[in-house]
This record gives sequence, C-alpha cells and structure tokens, in this order.
Amino acid sequence: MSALAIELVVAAVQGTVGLLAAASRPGRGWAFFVYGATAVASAIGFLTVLVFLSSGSPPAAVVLPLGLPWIGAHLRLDPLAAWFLLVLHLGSAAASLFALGYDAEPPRPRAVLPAYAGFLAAMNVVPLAADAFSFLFAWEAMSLFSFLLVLVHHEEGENRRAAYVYLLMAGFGSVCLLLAFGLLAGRDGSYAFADMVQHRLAPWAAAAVFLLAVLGAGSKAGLFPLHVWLPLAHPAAPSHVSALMSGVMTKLAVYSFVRIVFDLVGPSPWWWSVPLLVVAAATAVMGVLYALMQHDLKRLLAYHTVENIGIIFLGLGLALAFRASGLALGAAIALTAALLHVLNHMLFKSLLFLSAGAVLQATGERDMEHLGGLVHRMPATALAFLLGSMAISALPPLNGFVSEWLTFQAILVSPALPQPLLHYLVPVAGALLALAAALAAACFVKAFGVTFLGRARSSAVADAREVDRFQLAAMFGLVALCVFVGIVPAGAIGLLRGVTQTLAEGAVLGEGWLTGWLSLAPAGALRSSYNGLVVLSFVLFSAGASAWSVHRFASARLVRGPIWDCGYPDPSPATQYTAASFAQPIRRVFGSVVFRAREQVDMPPPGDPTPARLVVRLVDPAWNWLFEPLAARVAEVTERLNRMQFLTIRRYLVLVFLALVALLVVIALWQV
Amino acid sequence: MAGLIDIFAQGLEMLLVVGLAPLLVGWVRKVKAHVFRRRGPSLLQPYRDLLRLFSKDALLAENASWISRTAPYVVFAAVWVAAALIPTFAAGLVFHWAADLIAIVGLFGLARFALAVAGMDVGTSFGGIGSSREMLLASLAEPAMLMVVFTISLFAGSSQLASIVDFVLAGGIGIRPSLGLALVAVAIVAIAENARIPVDNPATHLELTMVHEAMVFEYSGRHLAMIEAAAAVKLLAWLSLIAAIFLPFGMAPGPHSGFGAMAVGLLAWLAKLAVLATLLGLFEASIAKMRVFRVPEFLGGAFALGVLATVLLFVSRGL
Amino acid sequence: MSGIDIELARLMATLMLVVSFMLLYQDRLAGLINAYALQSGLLALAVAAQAHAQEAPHLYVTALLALVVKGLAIPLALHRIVLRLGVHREIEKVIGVGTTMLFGLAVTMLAVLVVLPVTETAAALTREDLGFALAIVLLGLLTMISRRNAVSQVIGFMSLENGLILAATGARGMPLVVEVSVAFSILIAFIVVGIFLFRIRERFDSVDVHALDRFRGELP
Amino acid sequence: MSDLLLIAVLLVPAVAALSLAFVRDYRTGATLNVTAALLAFAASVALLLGDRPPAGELLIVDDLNTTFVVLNTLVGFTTSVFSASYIGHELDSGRLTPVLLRFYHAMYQVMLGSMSLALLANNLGLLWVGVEVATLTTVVMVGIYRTEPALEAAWKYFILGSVGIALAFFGTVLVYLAAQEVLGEGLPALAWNRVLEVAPRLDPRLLDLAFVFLLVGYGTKAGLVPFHAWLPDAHAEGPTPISAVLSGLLLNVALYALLRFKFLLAGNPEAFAPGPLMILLGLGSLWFSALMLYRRRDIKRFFAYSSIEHMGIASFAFGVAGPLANFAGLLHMAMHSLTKSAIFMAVGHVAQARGTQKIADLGGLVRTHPMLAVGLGAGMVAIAGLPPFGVFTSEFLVLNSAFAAVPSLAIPLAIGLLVALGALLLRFVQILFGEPSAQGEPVQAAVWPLVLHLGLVLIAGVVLPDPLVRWFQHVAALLG
Repeated sequence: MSALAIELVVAAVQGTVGLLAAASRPGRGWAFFVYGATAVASAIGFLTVLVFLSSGSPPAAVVLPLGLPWIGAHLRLDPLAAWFLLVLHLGSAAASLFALGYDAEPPRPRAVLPAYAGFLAAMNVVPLAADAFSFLFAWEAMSLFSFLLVLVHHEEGENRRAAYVYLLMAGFGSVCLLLAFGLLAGRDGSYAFADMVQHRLAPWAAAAVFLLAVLGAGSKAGLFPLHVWLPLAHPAAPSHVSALMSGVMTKLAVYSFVRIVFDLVGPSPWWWSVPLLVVAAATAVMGVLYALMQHDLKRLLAYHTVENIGIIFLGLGLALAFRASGLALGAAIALTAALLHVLNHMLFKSLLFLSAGAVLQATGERDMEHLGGLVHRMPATALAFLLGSMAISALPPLNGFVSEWLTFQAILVSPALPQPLLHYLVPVAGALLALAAALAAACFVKAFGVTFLGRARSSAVADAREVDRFQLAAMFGLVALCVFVGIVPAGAIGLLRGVTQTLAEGAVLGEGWLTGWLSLAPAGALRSSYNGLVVLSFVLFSAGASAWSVHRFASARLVRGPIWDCGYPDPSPATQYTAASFAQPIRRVFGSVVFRAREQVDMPPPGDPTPARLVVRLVDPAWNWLFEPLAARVAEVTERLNRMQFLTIRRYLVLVFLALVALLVVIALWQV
Repeated sequence: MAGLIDIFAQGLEMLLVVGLAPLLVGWVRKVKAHVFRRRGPSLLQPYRDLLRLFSKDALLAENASWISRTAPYVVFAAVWVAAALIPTFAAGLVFHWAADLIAIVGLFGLARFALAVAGMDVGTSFGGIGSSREMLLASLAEPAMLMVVFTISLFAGSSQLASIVDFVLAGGIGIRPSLGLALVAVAIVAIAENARIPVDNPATHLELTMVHEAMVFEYSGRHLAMIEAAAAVKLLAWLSLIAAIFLPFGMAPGPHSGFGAMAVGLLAWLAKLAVLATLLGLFEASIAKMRVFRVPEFLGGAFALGVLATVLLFVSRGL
Repeated sequence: MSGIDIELARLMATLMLVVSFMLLYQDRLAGLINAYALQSGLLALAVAAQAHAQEAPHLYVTALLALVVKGLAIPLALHRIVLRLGVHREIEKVIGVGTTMLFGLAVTMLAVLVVLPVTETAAALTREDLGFALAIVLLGLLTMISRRNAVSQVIGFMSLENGLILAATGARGMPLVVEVSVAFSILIAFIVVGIFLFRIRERFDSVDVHALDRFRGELP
Repeated sequence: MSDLLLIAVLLVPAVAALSLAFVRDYRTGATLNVTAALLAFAASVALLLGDRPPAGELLIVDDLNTTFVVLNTLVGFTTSVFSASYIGHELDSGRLTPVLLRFYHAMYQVMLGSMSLALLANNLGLLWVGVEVATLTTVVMVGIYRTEPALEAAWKYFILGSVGIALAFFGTVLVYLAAQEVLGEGLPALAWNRVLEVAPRLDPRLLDLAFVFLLVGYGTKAGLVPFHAWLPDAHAEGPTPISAVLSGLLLNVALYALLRFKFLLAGNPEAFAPGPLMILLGLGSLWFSALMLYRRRDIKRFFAYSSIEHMGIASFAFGVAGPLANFAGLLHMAMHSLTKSAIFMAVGHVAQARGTQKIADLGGLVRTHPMLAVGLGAGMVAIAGLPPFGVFTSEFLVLNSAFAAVPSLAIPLAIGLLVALGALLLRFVQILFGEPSAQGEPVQAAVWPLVLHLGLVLIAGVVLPDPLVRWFQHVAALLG
C-alpha cells in the first residue's frame, strides 16, 4: 500500500472512530478505545511519512469521487505535506497517549471523544488535500471540531466567548483563503492545485493572493494582531487538545501559507518579504510580551505559540526574500529553519501543554499564583516542563536552539540580497528575534519557577499527585524527541531535503551541509557550524567532571537548614515572588509602552491594618485598537438598521415604491 | 599524533581557562584597590576564597529541590564549555566547529537560565528579585549582543569565531567606524553579563540594588564555589572574546602551528587579558552603580550602537 | 386598428390617469371614494371598448365586474365603513398636496420615459396605452404611501389594480384575464373585509414586537 | 403514464385539501395530511425518474423544475410529519382548536398544491396564479393563532404580498405583450417554452420593463430586501411548520419564478442584463439581514432573517450568471431549503419544550434537550456554511464564481457572509451552551424528518449526486 493510501486510511480510521463515539454513549471504556485507536493510527501514519520522506519517494496523487463531482477530491502526498503530516502525527500520538492516562475521569467523554477524533481526521486531510474545495472542507472541519472542543466546558462564560471569537476568526481566515484560491483558480474555476500551479497570475493578483494568504493563514496561525482568539481558545480546551491546537493546528496554518505562497503562486517579488518580516517580528515580540503579563499557565503557553509563529514566519519571510533574488541557498536555509521550527515548536509546545495539563489535572489550578513547589509533588512532570522550557527558550543543546540558530544563519546570508531595505530590515528583525528569545527565557524562568519551585501557595498543590505512566510516557517521549532533534538536527533536516528542493528554487543544500559528526554547516564549512551532540557531550562531560572532582576532592556532605533569606525567613508562602512580581521589571520596561501598563498603589497610612493594594492595568493593543472599535462599529450600524424592523406598513410600501422607481430609472437610463 | 596534539591543545585551553579565571578576578580587584589607594587583597585571594568554600559543607534550605543541587554544575559547565570554544591563544582548536558565536551566546544563556531557575527554587523574595532582574537584563543584553554578532559576522562572512579571527588577522577589516561601535556595544554587554559596575555590583549585599548576588543567596559551600568559579570563568571568557574579535594579534592560527607560535599566542593572550582587566578595573573604579531601572537605558544604548554598527557597515561597504 | 372603439378605449385610459391625479389630490375620504368609483366606471368603459375592438366577448364580463363591484359595491361598502367606524373625514397626508402632485408628475414622466423605447409596432397595446397603465399603477402606489388613512390606502391599491386590469385587457388575446380580474376583485374584497374585521380605523400600519407601541391607543 | 403522474402531483393535494376540510378528528386529519403529502412526493419522484411528459400549453416538466418539485414535495411531506407531532402540543396548550386544525390541514394541502402548480406551470399566468394562491394561503396560516401579533403579521404579509402580486401581474402582462408580437394571441404567448424559443426576437425594451416589475413582484415573495418586510414577522408569528414551509419552499418558488423570466432575458441578446440588479438586491439582502441578525431576540425571527440572507446569496449567484454561478445558486436554493426547514422543525420543538421563543431564555439546550440541541446545532452549523454540509459547497461555489467573474464583487459578499456568520455563531453558542435558565419539559419530537434533511444536506456536502449535478448544470448553462 502506498504511503498516500496509508495516510488516507489513518484519516478514515480516525474519522470512523469519531463517528462510532458519536453514535454511542461513550464512557471510560470508549475513551480508552478512542484514544488508543487514534494513538495507534497516528503512530502508523508517522512511520509511513517517515519512510516516505527518508526514502525520497516521488509525490503520489489520487482523485476520489467526493466533493464537487467535476473536480473530485484531489489528494496528494508530497514532501511538504509529508513533513507536516509528520508533525501532525507526532503531536496527535503524544496527545492521544496522554489522554489515555486520564485514568480516573476522562474529561466529558461524550463531548470530547467524537470531536477529538474528528479533529484529528480533519487535520489529517488538510495537508493531503490538493484542491481548493477539499482543502477548505478539511480546514473548516478542523476549525469546527476544535471549536466544539473549546466548548467542552461551556458552563464558563469565558469559554463560550473564547469559542465564539475563535470560530469567527477562523471563518475570517477561511474566507481569506477561499478568496485566495478563487484568484488562483482563475476564471475557469480550476480548483485543483496542480492546475493552479500552471496559472501565471498578474502581479496584482499574485500580490492579492499573498496578502490574503497572510490574513487567512495568519489568522489561523496567530499572527499579531489576528492572534486574539488564540490565547482565549487554546487554554479553554482540555489540555491534550490544547497541545494539539497549539502544537499542530497552528502549524497547519503555516502549511497553508507555505503551500499557497511558495508552491501555488510561483515566483514572487522581493517586497513580499517586507510586510511578512515586519509582521513576523512584531508577532514574536508581542507574543512573548503578552505571555510575560499572564499568570494563567495555559494562556501563557498559548501566547508563546503566538511568539513562535512569529519566529516561523520570520523564517518564511527570509526565504521569500532570498527566493525572489535567486539566492537559492539562503532560501533553503531560511525555509529549513522555518520548517524545522514547525517541528520543534510542536514538540516543545505539546510537551509544555501536556505538562501544564498534568498540573491542571493534579491540582485543578491553571493560575500560577496558586501553585508553587510542585517539583516536590510531581518531580517527573517538573523535569519535563523544565526541559520543555529550556527548549522553547532556545537554549543549546535542545531543539529550539537549532531552528533559531538556523534562522540567524539565514539572516547572516542577507548581505547577499540586492535590496538595501532588506539589509536594514533583516538584521533588525534578527535582533527582535533575539529579544523574543531572551524574553521567552525570562518568561519560562517565571513559569517554571512560580509553578514548580518555591513553596506551595495553596492547598491544591499540597494534595497533588504525580500523573500516571501514560501521561508521563507522552511527556517524556516528547522530551526525548526535543533532545534528539537538538543534538542530531541533521536527521530531521535531512527529511526536509525534498521540500527545499521543490520550493527553494531547486536548492539542495550542499553536500557540505552535513559535515562530519553530524554537525550543521549550512553555508559551507568556512561559514558557521553547530553540533548539538558535541555541545551536549561537552557540557555533560564538563558538568560531570566538575561534579565528580568536587565530590571527590572537596566536601561531599550536604546539610539541610531553614531558609536563610537574608536573615528574614518568613514562613508565609505569600511572601514569595509571584508571577506578577517576576514580570514587574519587564512590565515597567516594555509594558508601559506596549500595553500602556499603569500601576496604582493604595498604601494605607501607618497603623491602618487594611492591606495595601497594587493594581496593574494593561491595555491590549489588538483589542483596543482593532477589534473593539470594529465590534462597536458593527453594533452601531445594527442599532441603526434595527429600526427597519419596526417600520409601519406604509413605510415599507415606501421602500417598495422607491425601489420600483429606482429600478425604472435605471431601466430608463440604460435605454437612453 | 595530530589527534593527540588536537586533544592536548584543547585540553590545555580548558585547563588554562579555569586556572586563570580567579587570577583575573584578583587582578581586577587589585587594579581597583590601587586606584582607591588601597593595598587590596592578594592576587591569589580568589583562589583562597574558592578553596575555603570547597572545603566547607554545603548547606541547603529544607525545601530546596534537586534543581538547587544540579544548577551550580550546569552553570559552571555551560560557562566552561563556552569559554573553551572561544579562541584564546590559538584559533581553530579541535572542537571549534561545534559552536559558533551564536551558540556561545546560547551557552551563556543556558548558564543564566539555570542560575535564574535555581534562584527561584527555595521560594524567597530575594531569589525572585534576582532571577527577575537577571532575566530582564539578559533580555536586553542578548539582542544587543546579537547585533554585534551580526556586524562582525557580516564583516567576516561567518559567525564562526575561528573564521572571524582568520579574517581579522588577514587584515580584512581595517579600522572601520562600525567596528568601533560594535566594540563599545560588546563592552557594555560584557559589563552587564558579568554583573559588573555600573549594572550590578559583585561586592554588594544591599537588597535593592543586587541582581546576581540575590540569586545565589541560599547557596553555600561547594555550590557557591562552583557559581563563583563560573562567574570568574565567564569574565575571562568575555574578555577573551573581546580580545579574539578585536585584538586577535599574536594568536596562533591552529594547534599545528608549532610550539613557538603557541607560546607567542599564549603570551599575547595573557597580555591582552591583563590590559582588558586593567581597563575594566579602571572603569569600575571611576563610575557609580546605576539604579536598576536605569540599566535598560544603558543596555538599550548598546543595542542602538549595535544597530548603528550594522547600518554603517552597509553604508561603508556601499552595498 | 385604430377604430373608434380603440380611440374610445384610449380616451378612457387618459381619463383614468386624470382620475388618478384626482385621487392623489383629494383630501376628503368621501371625495376619494367617489373618485375611485369614477375611475372604476371609466375602466369598465375602457374594457368594454376593448372587448368590442378585440371581438372578445368575455371581456364584457370583466367590464361588468369592474362596474358592479368596483364602481358600485366597494365604494358603497367603503362609505359605510367610514360611517360605521367613525373614521375621520379628513385624510391625514404624509406630504403636502403640492409635493405629492409633483411626485405624481415625475412618476408619470418616468412611466412615459420607460415605455418610449418600446418598439412602435407593438400592435396589441400601443405605447401610450402602456404608458397610461404604468402611470396609473405607479400613481396608485403613490396614493397608498402618501396617506396615513387605511381607507385611502386601500383605494390606492384598488386604483393600482385598475391600472393592471387596464393593461391586461388592453393586451390583445391575453388569456385568463377574466379569471384574474375576478381573483383581484376577491382580493380587494378580502382587504376591505379585513379592514372592517380588524377595525383598522386610521392606519393599516403595524409595528412589530413593541407591545406598547402596538396599539397606540387606536384600536377600540 | 407520465402525464398521469404530472396530474397526480397536482391533483393529490387538491383532493386532499377538499377532503381534509371535512375531517373532524385532528388525528385523522394529520394522518391524511401526511399520507397525501407522501403520495404527492411519491408521484413527483416517479415523475423525476420516469420519462418526461411533453411540455403542454399549461404544464411543463424539465430539468429545472423536476428537482424542485421533488424537493418541494419532500419538504412538504417531512414537514407534515413534523406538523403532526407539533400540532398535538399546540392543541394541548390551547393555541389551536380542532376546527382551526381542519382549516389548517386543508390550507396546508392547498399551499403545497399551489406551489407544485407554480413549479410545474408552463403558462406564465398559471405560474403567477400558483405563487399567489400559495401566498394567500400562507397569509391565512400565519394568522391562525389569532393573537394580536399573529394577526398583525398576517395583515402586513397580506398587504405587502398583494402589492407584490399586483406588480408581478403587471410584469407578466408585459411579457405577454412582448411575446404576443411574435407568437400571436392566446395561450402560446404565455407558454414559457414557446416564449423562450422566440426570446431573441422579442422586444427587448418590453422585456426589460417586465423584468423590473417581476423582480419587485416575485422579489417580494422571495423576501429580497427592501421587499422583505413581511417575512420576519410572518415566520415568527405563524405556526412553526408554516415557517418551515415558508422558508424552505415558498421563498424558493418565488425565486424560481424569477429564474424562469431570467431565462427569457438571457435568451435575448439586446435585453437588459438583469445580473447587476440581482447582484445588488442579493448583496443588499445579505448585508441587511446579516446585520439585522445581531439584534434579534426571537429565535424564529432570527432564522427568518437568515432566510433573507440566503435568498440574497442565491440571488447574487444568479446575478453573477455563468454556468458555475448559476449552478451554485441552484444548489444553494436546494441546500437552504432542506437546511432551513430542518432548523425550523428543531426550533419548533425547542420552542415548545422550553415554552418560549426568546433566545435569551433558551440557553443551555445541550443540557436540557441534548437530542434537540444536536439537531438544532447541526442545522445552524449547516446554515452557517460550515462543512461537512452542503451549504458549504454552494457558498464555496458562489464565492468562487463571483471571484472568477468580478473579483471585486467577492469581497462585499465575503464580508457579508462573515458578518452573518458572526451573528449565527453568537446565537449558536448562546442557545446551545451555558447553564440553562430553565429546565423545560420533554417533548415528543418527530426526529427523523430532521435527520433526513440534515442527512441529505450532509451527503450533498460530501459528495454531490451525479444526476443532480447534471440537471443543475444543464439548467445553469441555459440560464446564461
């Protein structure tokens, strides 16, 4: 059976499982069945695309008699699709495995199970679809099912609002993509991607497609300022679904962008990269700044998804710039960086969401200000979260560093570009990328430190239990992959060869690309190289050697004592640094501009026992400047129009009369 | 044989880096003491301090987790590896290709991350204040450093330190305004990264102003020693980095360039370190500690200089 | 083609148009109802003339219907309704008479304008006839919307319907004309009965869900 | 044989209406109603599958109307089933009396029959008669509750409908005038297929004029803005089965009538291209109703506006013209008809179960009535144009065909769709989810009509049946 067929079967199995779950009255047994089946299917799908990518198989296509009869459902498996399927299957396997571990009480199986399986099936079809109709069909289905998953805990008004905003934005995105496809298809309505590639669009049309793709894919992926739904919706879903939404679904949005802009549109002018770079850099920085202001663990993670999407799009923007100027090597590096980051972000973001889910399950708390000290109660989860934090903070030798390193390497190729504007823009974007990475590290010191370290801030933590083996297996599987991709990135990058070959002006990264000992040297050995394996071994060796020698030659005893804290040990855990206080310096430096952060301190006079209060007010620029005015405008218009519901019959007749007269006038003018 | 020399050279460098670091710290202190017309402690005082700490039992808070126990070693290892990858007396050592300048910055980031996390472990407000400020400073220093990296890499066509050294040695750069700007920027970053005055004061224990010391408050004994040692190595690494990029003169081109060249390189390196450390001491002695919230402006200046350096680079290159 | 009967029919049509303007002009209910009766009578004559001209005897039925139902029965019924429901004799106009007349003229010109390009060879119904019918229809609609009074609105509708019948009978050999005219008569009867049944005294306006506004104290 | 079937489709409702008027027991009446509707449906299916009878002077069976007749009789049948379960509750609650039910059932059959007549008519006068009789019967049905708002709604419908009737008739007369020039006096000049044959020779100016009146006249019936005013109230105040039929069928029939005339204009090269007008009205309807959706508090009125929206979309598609757009329009009409009637069925049960039509009081439906919630939810998802339902397919085609024809047109359309989507989703979340404000009572719901409708829409969304596509494509090509 061909890889494509297996992928389709996997999707079909997932869909069928969902249907079965919908038709039954699912309980615990069903949960086990659904999650088990989807995990196995995902694993099979993963192996299939792995073989497909590593063997360099030629693309396979099939047309099924579904959808619109005169075009049918085109399905195609090529390296690009396979790469995203790889990401998808890994993510879904981990999520399903994690969900298997909801041993005591799977969250709302009747609501979750059918939608979950359907969500997986729809996501599975998105990269495979090779015509506009099937693509949008799967795309919308994906949105719809995840919308239902966001609504699982619908009793909370916040979740309902999140779901609403989410699906509306998803609708906006789909409409943009639809229009983009409409332009690509041309007048004869050739919706198949294969035909679209043949079309050569007029420059304005191509530019319109590009902008629509930025809006459409960007709204789904979470580009600033279209990201607003993301931090609302992702945390609202059950944690394993949050992992999928953040880790995988946003990547499919990236896929749609790459597919449209790099594949379907064809050659592009260089200036396209300018708006993309600007938006991407803004997204990266804004995402992490938003995240720093959060104290809801899952929402913080969701904002980091925004940040990472910015990083990915930065890579894509660079690839566009290079490709337009015929710098195939640069394009290949940038594209590889972006696509590798797609995988990496899925790995560590799923890991983080799953660990956050473990925390949520164990304590029932998402608010970091109520957590603390979990490292003692949940050591394994803490370790997983720590490694995930290090990966997302782009620290060597983990995987996050590799893709950011590649992005920087791509930036270093930018002097070869002929456009002066890009000479200035690209390094600045790179600096913003560095800023985002450093702030991300700060944010994860905060997230990990406040959640897992210190002393418990509430009784919920005191009763926390470590999660079960399925959940730990899911988390540590992802940890292993984070480390693996970090130290042997060449393995993952080798799989991307087929993609860059087709999309980056045919550039195959040179044979010097992967030099001895599996180190990365994208632009020839003289340029720059990085070897995660050596760095890791080096660090491990140094740490081990120093630890050993210290213990061997110096003191090895450890004495425990009370906390010193500069001589003021306060037993109350409330005196610890909180998430808000951790972020305070950053809020003062960046937030006062970006969020117009204002602090107000109410200090009671001496002798007054009432507590002092510190109130922080933040203004979300996306809501404040874009969405709220828009909503207000719609409300205003509807308010005005609504009078039309309460007219008298005579006035309605006036309308009819005027319309009739107007039509007659039109006719009269037409005939003259 | 060649492999043996490779390993030897690399090993020598690693040992030298660790061995000389406390001396460097002592040198800086000595310089400062001289400026203040004091005799100051012996040059070897840092060694004695470390030995004293090593010989003591480590005392940890009751609720400290394994994080507190492992972090000092991770911090030390990351800094040590970074230092080992920076060309000191010879460029192109055996593992130089394992990491470029960006990766070295990343390794410093790793060390900082580990230390900041450890600062949160016990759950004191001082640990939190230190970690929080440290991460703020880092988030400002890192982009500035990256701009410098860009400037230099764009010059040299590589972010690999060995290639940069080669390039500078070959006279590829000459004196350029961008290079000067980059030097100032990297100096500022180095000051911030090493918690020196005016950004931080390694000698202070005044709550409101400290950053680095606040993080390591709960440490004692060998753990503290490791952290102190790491700080010393880090200082050495940064000075070596500046030396390697801006003053690579005398450096041996590789481990196979003969004993003589190696010896010259070693001497040159020591001289450069002495000069830079003296400059640092003089600078520190002549300036006051800043308020914490003035520091972002200071580092923002470094970032601006970095950007300017990149921009001017393109101007002078006429690209 | 242009026999005396056709000429008569055209004359009647012209007069109907004039009466349409009278309808627009009237500000008393009694006058309005009488004018409508007049127009219906003219319609009956026009239709009869057409019946003669087209040699279509079934059209006499329509003519008779127009005369009896619309010319006599309905006006009488309306007079009674006005009496029984105690409707104000004065008609509350939305816009002034002058403006209404101006609108009427404009609409008539528009009607002429749109039929002008119609090919002259149209044998069944000349351009003028079509223009008259169209104008009557539009003026009927205008009458409906320029008054607030239910009875006058009904009269506007019936005048509009007169225009339709005029056009339909003028179209030579149009099938189902009689049936349609019967159907329209029934429709009108329904409306009149509806006004009476629902005791819609002043306006046949309705407002939606706002209960307070709904009656405006107008329904008994 | 096929002639007989054709007659049967029309005769069955007529006979049923007559006999229903004399059935005292409402249960028997309901059963008879369902049986008659089923018979009519069976006859129309047979008509669809069998040979086509040749077009007569009065009646015609062609690609365009067979599918619509089947659709109409199907929805008529399923709605009668729904109605049977619905009226029981209404009788219990005293809103309807047995006498009124007799009347109701008879009128129901008259309405179905007249709509079939309109669809099958070849004679344009007959078409007009069918539409108007259907209108008048629905007027009566809307007012059947005899409450103040119901009577008002009926009255508004009656008056606005009458004006529409009159104007449509004027348009028909004008078409006859044009045709009579060529075809001579009498029936042939009103026979649609004959007129179509000679369409290129008709006086284009007369056709233009006629189309304006037909557009206003039938547009009133189809609920196009600004002629829509009767529609929301009629839907909201009448019995829900009637709302289902109104939205699902009558609007379609009116638009269908307009299409018949559009054929004629398309056949005449000199005639005014009606496209821009239909696009304008369509966009106007879409935008207007999309915005109005936000302020609706009554669930039935809400969906009534949604019907206006979808009629606007269909009208837009026909205005864009071209095989693809016309196909999309036809498909959209069919999909909307099935979906919206299903929604009204669900809404009917929901309103009965919760004892209110106020959206604000309906929250938390998944908790109180999970099955109904699933039904209503699926319907709302479908009508919002989300996959896997057929409305997605048709909206996809409408948008893309618009894009292919005039790209700038697709943007207002897309924005309108988005605005409407926003309102639908808002209510979707509000009605189905959250903590229920009241428990409500269990209802005996006839679920399978709902399932059948949504199932059909679902199938159409996943794979369009080939014959349907061929019929529609053929018609779409003719529509020009």
